[in-house]
Amino acid sequence: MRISAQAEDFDISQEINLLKEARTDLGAIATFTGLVRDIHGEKRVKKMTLEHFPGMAEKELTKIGVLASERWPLEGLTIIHRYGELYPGDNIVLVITTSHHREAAFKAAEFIMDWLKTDAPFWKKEETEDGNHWVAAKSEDDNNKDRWN
Amino acid sequence: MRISAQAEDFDISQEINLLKEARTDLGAIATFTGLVRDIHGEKRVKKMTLEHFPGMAEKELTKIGVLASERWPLEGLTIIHRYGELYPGDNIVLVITTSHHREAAFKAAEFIMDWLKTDAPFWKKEETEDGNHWVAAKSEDDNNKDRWN
Amino acid sequence: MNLIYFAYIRESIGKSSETIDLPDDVDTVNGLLKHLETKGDNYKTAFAQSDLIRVAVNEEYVSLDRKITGSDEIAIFPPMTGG
Amino acid sequence: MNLIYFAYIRESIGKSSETIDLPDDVDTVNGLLKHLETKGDNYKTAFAQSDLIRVAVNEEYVSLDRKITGSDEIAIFPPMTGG
Repeated sequence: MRISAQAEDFDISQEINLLKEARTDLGAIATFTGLVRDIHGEKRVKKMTLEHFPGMAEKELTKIGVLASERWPLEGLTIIHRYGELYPGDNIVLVITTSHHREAAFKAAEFIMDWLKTDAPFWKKEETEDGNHWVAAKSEDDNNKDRWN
Repeated sequence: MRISAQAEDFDISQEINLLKEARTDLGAIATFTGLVRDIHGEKRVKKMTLEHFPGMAEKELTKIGVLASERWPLEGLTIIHRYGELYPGDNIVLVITTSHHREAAFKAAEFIMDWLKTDAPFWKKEETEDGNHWVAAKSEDDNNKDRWN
Repeated sequence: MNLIYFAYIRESIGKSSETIDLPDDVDTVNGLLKHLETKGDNYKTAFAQSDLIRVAVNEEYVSLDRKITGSDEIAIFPPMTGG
Repeated sequence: MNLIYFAYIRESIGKSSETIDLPDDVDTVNGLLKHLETKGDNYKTAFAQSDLIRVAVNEEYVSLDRKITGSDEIAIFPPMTGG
């Protein structure tokens, strides 16, 4: 399991290669990338600053990865979450799951994304045309997480 | 929509970049890669030859892409399916979906993979330690497709 | 009429395509399959498992009772195993 | 006792961390929050929306009735918006 909270960008092909190495048993690789959008609600977003809780962030990402690995037969797993100043079009988060079969890879990636939204100690502040504001948590996110119970 | 039946390998980062270009409105990119596994059932696989129906293959991949685009608000979509001689660890198929939101990207990619299994005119022949044989279609694949009805 | 075969059906028949004259009394896919079986054991073997026969007319999947004419291109193959 | 603040709670309080002496009569997270509110309006503002307060003790999420001691590290922040 590769877990990283980092300021730097990531490259998906390179991250997939780290999981594959010389393995020939993997049948399925699912990835999900979350990006900064240039619009939120009706407001144009100029910049997004991601604050995080160093130490606890890595611990929580690890916990979420372990939960996913306990539910689905994964062969490999990467979760990278960026922090710092990001701009529309920039990558925020990457999840990669590998498995022998596609169902496990897909479901685990979805599960991890739902849990990241509510459990990873990261906070988004947006700079819009109307000024700066902290992004509010959505009750929708709690619902998405709860559907896995 | 980028559709390709091809012998050549693909690079996921490069394919994502083609969908992103200079866009800053995308919030979600899901990808799925299917690979040749070194084992099928209990038999070691040495090689997999993928036969396809040229012309119809592209048409069917396009149809599946259109079906997915009608069901979910996608911003972009790539389906690449390889044919020819492949070896364990090699890529077979790539699906990329982009959307403003993650749910649409995930669901559409899953949907496309389920439909590919039953509707894309490709046939797999495996060379195993026990000789060559055509891979049988699985009734499980029909079930996976039917769950979208 | 142009016929195309794929996968084990192609291998059983021993060719990937051929052109035949469609007999006047054959006007469905099922009729065509029966007609082909009269041409030799290789066709009989290819079509032995009727639940594993899939057909496309002019690159569109069809059911076996689909009407056909001599100008159609018929592709015969087993269930797909793509993805 | 070490305290850490994040996001708008950090901004309202005006610092990202501080060390305080935990009063003898405070032994829960809730008690700590009430104690901090006596230190100034910046804390009152930070904790005004009580349903938006999340707390971690030694990097573990806890409920507001969690028991604490002076050697714990307490982080206070709003609901997470990662992903």
